[in-house]
Parts: sequence; C-alpha cells; structure tokens
Amino acid sequence: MDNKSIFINICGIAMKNPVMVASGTFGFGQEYAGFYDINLLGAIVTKGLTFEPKAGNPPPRICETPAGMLNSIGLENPGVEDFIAKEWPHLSRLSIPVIANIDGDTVDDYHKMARRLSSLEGLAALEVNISCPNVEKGGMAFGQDPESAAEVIKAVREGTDLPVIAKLSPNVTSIQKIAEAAVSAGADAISLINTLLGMAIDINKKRPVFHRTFAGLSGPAVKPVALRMVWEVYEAVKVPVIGMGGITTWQDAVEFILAGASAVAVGTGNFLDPLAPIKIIEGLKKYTAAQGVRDIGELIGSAHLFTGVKSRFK
Amino acid sequence: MDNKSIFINICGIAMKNPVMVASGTFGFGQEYAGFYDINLLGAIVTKGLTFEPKAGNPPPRICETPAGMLNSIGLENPGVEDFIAKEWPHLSRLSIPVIANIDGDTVDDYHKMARRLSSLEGLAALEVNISCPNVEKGGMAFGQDPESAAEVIKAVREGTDLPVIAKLSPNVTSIQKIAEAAVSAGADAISLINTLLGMAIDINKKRPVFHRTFAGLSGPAVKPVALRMVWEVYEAVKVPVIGMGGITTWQDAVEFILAGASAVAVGTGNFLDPLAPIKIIEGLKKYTAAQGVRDIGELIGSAHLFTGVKSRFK
Amino acid sequence: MSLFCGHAKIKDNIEIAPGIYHMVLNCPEVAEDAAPGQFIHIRCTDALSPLLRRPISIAMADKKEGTVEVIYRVVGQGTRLLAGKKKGQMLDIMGPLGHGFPIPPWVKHPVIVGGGIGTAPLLFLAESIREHKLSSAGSPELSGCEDIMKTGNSCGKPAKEFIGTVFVGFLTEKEIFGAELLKDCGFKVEICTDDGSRGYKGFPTDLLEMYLNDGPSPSSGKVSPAIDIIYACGPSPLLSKVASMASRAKIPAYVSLEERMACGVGACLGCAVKSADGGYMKICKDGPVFEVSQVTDL
Amino acid sequence: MSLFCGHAKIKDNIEIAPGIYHMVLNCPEVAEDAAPGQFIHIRCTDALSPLLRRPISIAMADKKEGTVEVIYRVVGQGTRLLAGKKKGQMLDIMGPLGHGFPIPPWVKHPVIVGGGIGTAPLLFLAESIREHKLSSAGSPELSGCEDIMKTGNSCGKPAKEFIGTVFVGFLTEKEIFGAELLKDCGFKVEICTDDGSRGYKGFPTDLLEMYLNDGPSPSSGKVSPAIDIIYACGPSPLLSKVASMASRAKIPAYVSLEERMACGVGACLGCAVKSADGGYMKICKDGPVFEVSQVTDL
Ligand SMILES: Cc1cc2nc3c(=O)[nH]c(=O)nc-3n(C[C@H](O)[C@H](O)[C@H](O)COP(=O)(O)OP(=O)(O)OC[C@H]3O[C@@H](n4cnc5c(N)ncnc54)[C@H](O)[C@@H]3O)c2cc1C
Ligand SMILES: Cc1cc2nc3c(=O)[nH]c(=O)nc-3n(C[C@H](O)[C@H](O)[C@H](O)COP(=O)(O)OP(=O)(O)OC[C@H]3O[C@@H](n4cnc5c(N)ncnc54)[C@H](O)[C@@H]3O)c2cc1C
Ligand SMILES: Cc1cc2nc3c(=O)[nH]c(=O)nc-3n(C[C@H](O)[C@H](O)[C@H](O)COP(=O)(O)O)c2cc1C
Ligand SMILES: Cc1cc2nc3c(=O)[nH]c(=O)nc-3n(C[C@H](O)[C@H](O)[C@H](O)COP(=O)(O)O)c2cc1C
Ligand code: FES
Ligand code: FES
Repeated sequence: MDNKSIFINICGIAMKNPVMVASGTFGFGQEYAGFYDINLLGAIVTKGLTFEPKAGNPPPRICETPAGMLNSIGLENPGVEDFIAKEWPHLSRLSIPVIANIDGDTVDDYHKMARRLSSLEGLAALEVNISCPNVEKGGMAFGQDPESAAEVIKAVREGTDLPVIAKLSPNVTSIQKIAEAAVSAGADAISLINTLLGMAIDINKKRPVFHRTFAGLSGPAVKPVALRMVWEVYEAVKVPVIGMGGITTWQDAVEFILAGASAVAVGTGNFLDPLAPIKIIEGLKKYTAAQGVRDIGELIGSAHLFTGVKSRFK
Repeated sequence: MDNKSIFINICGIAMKNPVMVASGTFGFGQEYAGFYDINLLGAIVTKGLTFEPKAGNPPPRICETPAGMLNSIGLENPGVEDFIAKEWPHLSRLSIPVIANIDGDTVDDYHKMARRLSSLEGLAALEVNISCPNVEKGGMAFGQDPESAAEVIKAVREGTDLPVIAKLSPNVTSIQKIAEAAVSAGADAISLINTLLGMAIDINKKRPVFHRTFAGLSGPAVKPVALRMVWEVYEAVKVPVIGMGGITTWQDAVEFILAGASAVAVGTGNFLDPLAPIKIIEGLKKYTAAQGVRDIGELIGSAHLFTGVKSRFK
Repeated sequence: MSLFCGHAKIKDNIEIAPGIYHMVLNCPEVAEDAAPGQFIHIRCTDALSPLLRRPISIAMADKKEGTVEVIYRVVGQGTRLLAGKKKGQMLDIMGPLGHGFPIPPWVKHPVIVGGGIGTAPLLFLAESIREHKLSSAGSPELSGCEDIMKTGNSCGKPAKEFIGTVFVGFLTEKEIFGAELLKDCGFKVEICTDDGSRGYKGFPTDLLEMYLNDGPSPSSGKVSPAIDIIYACGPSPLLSKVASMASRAKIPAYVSLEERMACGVGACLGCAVKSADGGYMKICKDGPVFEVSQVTDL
Repeated sequence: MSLFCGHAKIKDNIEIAPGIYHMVLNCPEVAEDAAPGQFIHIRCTDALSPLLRRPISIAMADKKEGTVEVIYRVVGQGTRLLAGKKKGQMLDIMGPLGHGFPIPPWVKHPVIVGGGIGTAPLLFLAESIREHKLSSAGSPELSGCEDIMKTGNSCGKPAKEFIGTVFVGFLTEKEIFGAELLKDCGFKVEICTDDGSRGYKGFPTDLLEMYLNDGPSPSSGKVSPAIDIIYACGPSPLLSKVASMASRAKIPAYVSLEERMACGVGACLGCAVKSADGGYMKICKDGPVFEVSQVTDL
C-alpha cells in the first residue's frame, strides 16, 4: 500500500518512496522482476549507457573483498540505439520513474546521448556518470576535476530538458568542489558515490586480479565514506542529493537521509538480497511512523542540526 | 629464528623482517609486550606525537563498521617531552628500530618536533603524519595539497638527519602528486595509507556518532584502496614505500609487497589478533621459501611486471 | 517465471567424502521449477563478510518431496561456513537460476563426462534423462530419487533399459560419489581416478577419447547406439578436451561453466564469458550450461 | 605479566534467562590470573565482520578447574554469534584484561549493587570477598564455586558468617540470576524488579538509599557493621546514583564502566573516560573498575 509519508519529489522526479536501485546493479530491470513487482520501487536507474555499444572488460570482472566487492565491468552495454529498441519498450511500461545513466568518452558523446534520450516519451531523468573507474577514456577522469565535470554537465544540460543528475566519483580531495561545479553547470541533483578506486592482487599468479589493474570498490565496506560525502555535499549545494554506497538495510538508508540524502539507491545490496530494496522501503515506513514524522522530507539532513547547520528543508 | 630472506633495509632502517606496527594502534609498545616478545617485529612506530600534550577527543572515539572501524582519537598523546622522559627509556632498550610518528598544528611545530627528537640516541626515523583526520588544525589538511605537504616535509628535513618518512592521506584525487611532492621535499620513504575520511550517524539520536562528525576509517574494508595507492605511489616515486591499510594476514602482506611495498604495517589488525604481526612474519618466511625467493626484495613490486612496468629492484 | 528467494530448512548436511558435503534442503518452490544444470545462489552467513552469495549446482530436486539437494566441496570461507550448518537450521537461498542442460527429444545415446565435484549436477541430469527417455518411451511416470546418497536402490524403479554412458573421474577412490545412483539410472558407468586407486588410472576424457575412437567400450558387452550428445561438468581442462573431441566428432556437446558471480541473475554483468560471436555472455543467465560452439576460450 | 590470547574450549553455553547466556570456558591460563572485575576480550567470528572483539566480564574463575565463566545478554551481532556457539567448539579469547575491584584488608561490611547483566562480574567479586574475608579470618582455604548456576550449593562450603549486603535489580523475575550464589557466599541479598514481579518494586539504588538512611534493612533481623565500601556494576544511571550517594556518605565506592573497545589493552586509546583531573583514562587498561571520585561525568 502506498504511504504518503515517504513520498518524495526530487527535481521533478516524483517517487512514491525514496528507494532507487543503483546503476549497473539492476540491469535494465527485468532480472529482478522474477522476485518482486519492481513497480514497488521509488525509481530505477539503468545500467550505464554509451553512444556506441561497449563489449566491456574481459573476465574476471568481480572480486570479493572484506564486506565489499571490486568490479571491472567496463560499462558493457548495448549502446543507446539498441537500448531504445529493445529495453525502452518494457521500461516505458513501468509505472515508476526510469532514469537513464549515461557515460561517454568525450564531452560531445554526453551531449549526443542527452539529445538522443530526451526524445524518449516518459524518461524521468538523466544520471550523468562522470565517475566510472573502469574505462579507458572519459568516465572517472571527468569527475575528478571541477572544470571538466562542469563541462560535461553543461553539455548534457544543453542537450536536454530532462532533470540532470550528476553522479560523482568519491576519488577526489574535495567532493564539495566537484558538486558545486556540477550544480553551477546546471545539475538539478547530485548522486553519489560511485565506486572507490581499488585493486586486488592474485598472490599465486603474482599479478593484478583485473586486466585493467584497478577496479571499483562498492558495498558495505565503503558506507562510512559514502555517508561522509553525502554529508559534505548536502552542506555545499542546494540541490537534492541521492545517496548510495553500501546500503543494505533500512537503518543504512536512514543514516543517509539524516546526512542529507533526499533519496537513496541500493547497489551491491541487491546481490546480497534481491529483496533488500523492498525491505528498506518497509523499514522506512515504520521508522517514519515510529518517529511521528508525517513527511520524510523533515528527516532529510536533520542530523546536521546538531552541528549548528540548519536543515535546508525547515 | 632470524631468516635472512626477509631482511629488509629501508632508507637506512635495517629490519629483520618487513612487518611493522602502525602508528596509533600499538601505543608505545608496552601494551602488547604481555602477548609476545615485541623484539620479534620488524619495527615499531609510536603513537602520533605532538609538541604539547594533547588530551584527545571526547568519547565515543571508535565505532565499528562493516569489516572496518572508524576512530576519532584526536591524537591524544603526552607531548614530546613527556614521551622522551617516560616512554623513550623503555623504547630505546628494544633491539629493533623505533620510529617516531609526529604531527603538528603548524609547519613550525613539525620542525621543532624533528629537532627535538633528533637528539634521541637510537631513534630510527621520523614518520611525518600529514594525514590525521581527527584534529582541528594541521593533520590531514597538510597532506591533501602537494605544496603544503612539501612544506612540512621540507621543515622536517631541515630539522633532522634521521630518515624522514612521509605518511600520506588517501583522501586525495592524486596520491601520486602528493608522493612526488613529498619526495622532492626530501622524504626518504613514503608510508600509506592513513585512514579514509568517513562518518557514522546514530539513527536513534539523529546525530553523528562522533563529536567531530568525521572520523578515520581503517581495517580490512579499506584494503583494496590502500593496495591501489601503494601501487600508484610505487610507480610514481623512487623511494621505498611502506604499505598499510587493512592488513590482517600474511596473504594481505604479500599483496602489498607485490604491489610495491618494501615493508608493511599492521594497524587495526592488532585489535583483531594481537599475534597478527607475528603470524604474518611467519607466513612471509614460508611464502618466500615456497616461492624459492632468497631475498624478499625480489618480490617488491613484482606484480607490475605484468603490466609492462619493470620492477625497480631488478 | 517467479523465482524463489528466502529461507529453506536444512534437512541434512553430511560429509560424504573428505571435504565434500551433501546437503538436503526443504524448498518446494525451488524443487518445483528446477531443471538439471541450474543452480541455487546461497548466502553463507548473515554477516557482511563473506559478502557475496555462492553459486552451487542443484544435484537433485524432488518435486514430490519438495527437496533440493546439493553436493559441495569446501574450498574457502563460504563453503566452510556452509559445512558448519546443522540440520534444522535455515539457509538463505535464491533459485533455481540459469539455463541447464537441454535434453532434446531425439537423444538416443547420451554420454556424460564428470570430473570431481563437477559430477554433482550430472546426477540430476542423469535422473532427468532417464525419466525423459522412459516417459517418452511410454513408461509410466517414475518417482524421483529420494536420496542421492542412498546408493543401490536410489531410484524408485531400477531401470533395466540402457540409458547412456558416464565417464567420471575423481582424485582418488575416497572422493568418489554418485556412481551407484548413475548406474541405477540406467547408465553404464566408467570410473577413473587420478591415482588409479579405483577404475582406470587417468582422466575421464581419456576414456571418452578411446570410446569415440573404438566405439562401445570393450567391457560394455553390448553394442550401444552411436553417441548423439555429450554433457560435461568439471575442471576447465576437462571441458576444453571434451569440446575439442566433440567438435572433431561433430557431436553436440554441452558444458557447465564457472566464473565468480555477484548477482547470479544477469543484472551485474560480472560473470562474463567470451562468446563465439564477439561480445560476452553471462554465465549465470545465459548459462551456466553452454553448447561448446557458443563459447570461445574453452 | 603474560597475557593469554588463543582458543579456549567451550564447556557449556546455555540460556539461563530470556536472551541471557551462561558460558563456561576451559582456560587455565586466564583462570589462573583472573581477578573479579577483569574481563576477557572475545572474537565472536572468524570472519571480518563483525570485526572487533567484544569485552565480557569474568563472572567466575576457578583456578583448580581451569575454568572461566561469563554471563552475557544478546544485544547485537557479536553476542548473537556467541549465543550460537556450541559446547565443544573453540572460542578465541584474550585476557584477563583490565583492573578489577580492589578488596582492601579493612573491609568489614561491603555492599554490592548490581543492575541486570551488570550483576555478572559481581558474582566473582562476592565469591572473592568471601574467600578473602574467611581466609584473613584464619579459616582454611575454601574451594571455589564449581558452577555459578548450580544454585543452592554452589560454594564448596556454605558460609554461615555474614559477609556483606547485596542489592540487585532486574527488569523482571524471569531475568534474575546469581541470587542464590550470592546468598551462598554469605551475602544478605535484597532483590528488586522494575515490574515488581519479585522483591521490591523499583531500583536497587532505592534500597541502597533507604539502607544508608535507616541502617540495616528492617528485614535483616540483625545489626550489621556500618558500610565501609560499595561496589557497583550496571546501567549508567545506577552508577551515577551510587556515586553520588557514596560521596555524600563518604564511603569509598568502585564502579565498573563500559565503553566501546577496539584493542582492549590500552593501545588504541579508543575507550576513553574523562578523569577527574582533566585528561582521559582508558577503561580497558585503567579500569574497567574505577573509584567514583576518579571519574567525572558519572
Ligand atoms: C554455476 C556454478 C555452479 C557451481 N556448482 C558447484 C557445486 O555443485 N559444488 C561445488 O562444490 N562447487 C560448485 N561451484 C563452485 C562454487 O561456487 C565455489 O567453490 C564457491 O563459490 C567457493 O566459495 P568459497 O567461499 O568457499 O571459496 P572462496 O574463498 O571464495 O575461494 C576459494 C578459492 O577458490 C577459488 N574459486 C572459488 N570459486 C571460484 C570460481 N567460481 N571460479 C574460479 N575460482 C574460484 C578462489 O579464487 C579461491 O582461490 C559452482 C560454481 C558455479 C559458478
Ligand atoms: C569491560 C566490559 C565488560 C562487559 N561485560 C559484560 C558482561 O559481562 N555481560 C554482557 O552481557 N555484556 C558485557 N559488556 C557489554 C558487551 O561488551 C556488549 O554488550 C557487546 O560488546 C555488544 O556486542 P554486540 O555485537 O552483541 O552488539 P552490537 O551490535 O555491537 O551493539 C548492539 C547495541 O548495543 C549498543 N552497545 C553495545 N555495546 C555497547 C557499549 N559497550 N557501550 C555502549 N553501547 C553499546 C550498541 O550501540 C548497539 O545499539 C561489557 C562491556 C565492557 C566494556
Ligand atoms: C557491478 C557494478 C556495476 C556498476 N555499473 C555502474 C554503471 O554502469 N554506471 C554507474 O554510474 N555506476 C555503476 N556502478 C556503481 C553503482 O551504481 C554505485 O554507485 C556503487 O556501487 C556504490 O553503491 P553500492 O555500494 O550500494 O553498490 C556499478 C556498481 C557495481 C557494483
Ligand atoms: C585507533 C587508531 C589510531 C591511529 N592513530 C594514528 C596516529 O596517531 N598517527 C598516524 O599516523 N596514524 C594513526 N592511525 C592510522 C594507522 O596508523 C594506519 O595508517 C591506518 O589505520 C590504516 O591501517 P590499518 O587499516 O591496518 O589500521 C591510527 C589508526 C587507528 C585505527
Ligand atoms: S553474476 Fe551478475 S551477471 Fe552473472
Ligand atoms: S580499547 Fe584500546 S585503549 Fe581501550
């Protein structure tokens, strides 16, 4: 049953609850449809899309780490045209917002992606991935410098009327500066964090586990870092923040909301428990009820009150 | 029994094995002496020292996270004079190298610390902590910018003839640039990583767990990030690298050595198992023997061979 | 299709060979839909480390009893945790996942090649082939195998008919499992061990090769129809030998592949295997069973 | 002093009240050196999550038997894992750690105040006080308590002498533990429960207050010497009330404090408590038992 208290609207994306699924961990939505009705989610973010199809990296692509995992998928995706032809038809029939995650080798790629996808009737928003650590060109490099981050966001902004969400990389000295640059360039929301850059070595073969040496770290291990960055970005910019990184329980989600996230996304958590997003939604309903909160918006960023910073929504 | 194959000399610090204990996790050496003969270690790094005594942060100071922990100790220490009067006498009687970890609010503090400690007969080296996230002034801020990092190292360099080890913060966009700056300013070795900046929120109290909001993340959770940074710094600078961050087993230690660490330090791992450093030393002996390696130096950085980069020691 | 994700009660979890366990789960939902070659994805702990689920093939499923059985070898953290589970405890599983072994209607003489723990899914396959052959031959429906480890009389009705041939290899005699069940399913079973402690000393692929060269094995005593399909599961050298022999002999062959998995359902793109036509297939979703010509790098 | 760090065999691990367990460990090394108020630091899992050890007070130690006993309440991940351990399994422990309750030679009338699970270390304390008093009174050495849960005859030799007074409080009758042992140690035991299901309805500090105001409790039937020391363990409101009453009455009082721990040995400076003279003391090393005047913020 829907529950108004956890309804949230982020820069025009109206969601019946603040729980999304993170890009790259939910395919194009079909894979988890066998487990539950995915229309129960707040929103779906697609796997990262590029203009041309991408084959992705050779295996191995994943490696478990303590309370986390490294991935080196390499943005395998069918390309935007194939996406529109084969995936969009079923996605567009969902009753919940669908957000396309986009990536590019060049600034122009992002612009072209934005234009092409804006023609889709019903697409809710674009999440601009300037933080993928697993590709040769573009990706994370754009998200590690305020100027190039702004350039990409500007190019997307000029190519679309859809809400633009900038997805940031945690592999930076100041996440606040990157967030500020993205917002100045026209981002309507910030989502973070993408994966931390990490690696693993096979001590028998005496070589890196992954062909590209480095890979992206996600899962519960990174949660304290993700939470800190959501906190910092909440204090730096005025647009809504979508928090992710290691969320597996409703308690985790509450931490992110109190830190300043207007919505959260479950990534690696889906792999542990396909039903995690649904359990988190249920948990949030109970928590807001138990706290006597009639609108979850009241909770967003409220932990900042203790440190002298006022909640922006009060 | 000593074993020549794992003997290592880092910028003049001769160690009978490459396993040190990380600053702040081993007090001033006495606490673990009840469990084993600490003269079995490669070297000991003291708790971070400041010129004046520091009371540290109010509790809570630690919080467990998935496969990791956050700490906000706040550099509690008796100050350099008290250290010299009360701790140095017993430390100086050890048969292994003792390295003093130093911290300061200002560049001048570091210089004064370096001068004062250089007068100690037998001190093996100074580890310059430009990466503590838990203090009001100085600390990590110095380590997040190549110029200020260089300034601190230069000030220390000018105040001492001891080997100078720069301890870097992982909370930066490019660890390579910081390492290069530290080496140009005179660092004889680089040690990394200090803790990742993270936080936790108490969802019942709706406020950050720690008084200073942010705290430092350590333990197995951060290992993939630490390993990647050791790898990067090994490729960037010519001085030895001391690797740490989440090491709990000899396999972890081997990963760091293959990535380019000439020595490793066990931090949080001591809390899980006080005997961890000893078990790691034993494991390294067996591994080198099994690999038919007569000098562990041959293994340092050898995983880079697979990526086209030659081992610096070959 | 609706997939199961939840807790199943452990009915049994016993060590059947050194370091090899046989676990019986009560899970009608998975048993109902399971096909041979499919797997379940198991959460080995409630804690966050080890983080990911572990894929284990279904070694038998009994719709009537509502049970699912697996056989696994303890190789690391996850399987060690599994081995520590006790009868009566609950286990968090997802499944049945993936695409299993096809059993085309025209199959006359299937050959199954198994290596070590890879034999596990082949037990379910053997039972299914038998059921399939007997039912398409007009026999009444057979009851499934109640317990794959109760050897000798494991199947409801011992099959007099010749169903197919099995070549299985194990490290040593002690590690052999499933052979009796395979026989009871009507398969001619040729065992080999690496150390010669039982049967032929060598690999099951050696036997397959001889068989392909010489026709029905000398000891078989009767002339079987020509091999028309090969199924294999085991270490990758075994699979690549099977693949090359099968393609030389122009016999369709299906192998079950392994790769580290995260999601297990095709969502993360983590378990890639290079496909013959360029791109990557996902072992969890497009496989784990593939026709050998579909994959390169075998 | 040499400290133990290694595996101890679990001799018993039983639920003695809802969610409260009593575990008996075989560990002569720890038993030998243990003093009341000290704790052991327990690794609850081999995996890396939950990562840190958990401190649990020693509820009894028997040098002769080589056993160490603990009583713990399941409150989270770590204690849940502990509760799942079975007799015969090994447990990774460090200890004995910290500084316990001092028993000065001049003690005539000790008063022990316990709240809930905080009663656990007070059992060992009571037994030690009894031993101490009887042996300093010239009695022959007494055998320790074999099993703290075998109530009624737990101590080798029931003490006829009056040893001291105990005020213990529990949520409800079901959660009461240790009372018989305390009595057998020669203590006059006054029980209270929050819900009044047994004994006085209220807190043990209420009883202490009455006692301090009125002298020996009406039901005691005999006149005891004046209270000369107070020991307490329990939730922090209990400790702060004890502290203020003790300082008002000018009676030395010792309390056992809690804080999240990492190392447990004073190396990480994680378990800080503000000391009366400014700085911070470490609960694991300087405590967990402190004289109330040593700490502020109680
Ligand atoms: C579809 C499928 C079906 C399977 N069916 C069975 C089965 O029926 N019975 C059975 O015993 N096992 C089966 N496996 C293998 C099983 O999943 C692994 O043994 C298990 O995940 C190991 O987990 P662990 O935590 O015990 O070992 P870990 O600690 O994760 O690993 C131990 C060692 O084994 C290696 N390793 C483990 N799994 C793999 C893998 N998949 N690929 C490459 N290296 C690996 C690791 O690199 C490491 O060296 C199957 C695998 C797949 C993909
Ligand atoms: C010196 C000492 C002696 C102790 N002796 C005993 C004993 O004899 N019996 C016993 O049952 N317990 C004892 N405790 C408490 C025990 O250590 C904790 O209950 C245990 O660590 C909880 O671990 P967990 O993983 O089950 O809970 P977690 O999942 O870690 O925590 C569960 C909940 O309890 C809170 N919590 C847990 N421990 C503490 C703490 N120390 N301070 C503040 N909040 C906390 C957490 O914040 C959380 O809300 C002692 C603690 C100390 C410091
Ligand atoms: C297997 C995998 C694939 C991912 N692919 C993408 C992607 O295509 N685009 C993107 O923006 N983020 C991608 N991510 C990052 C996640 O969306 C998310 O930001 C990150 O994993 C942190 O969240 P988590 O800890 O909950 O997984 C991927 C993560 C994983 C684990
Ligand atoms: C409790 C604690 C205190 C620490 N104190 C210091 C310190 O005083 N100086 C310093 O340079 N690093 C300090 N560190 C960082 C460690 O030395 C080490 O760099 C870091 O914890 C990563 O290693 P680990 O994961 O093995 O713990 C501290 C870490 C912890 C956990
Ligand atoms: S494991 Fe995720 S796609 Fe196969
Ligand atoms: S827990 Fe480390 S100092 Fe007390």
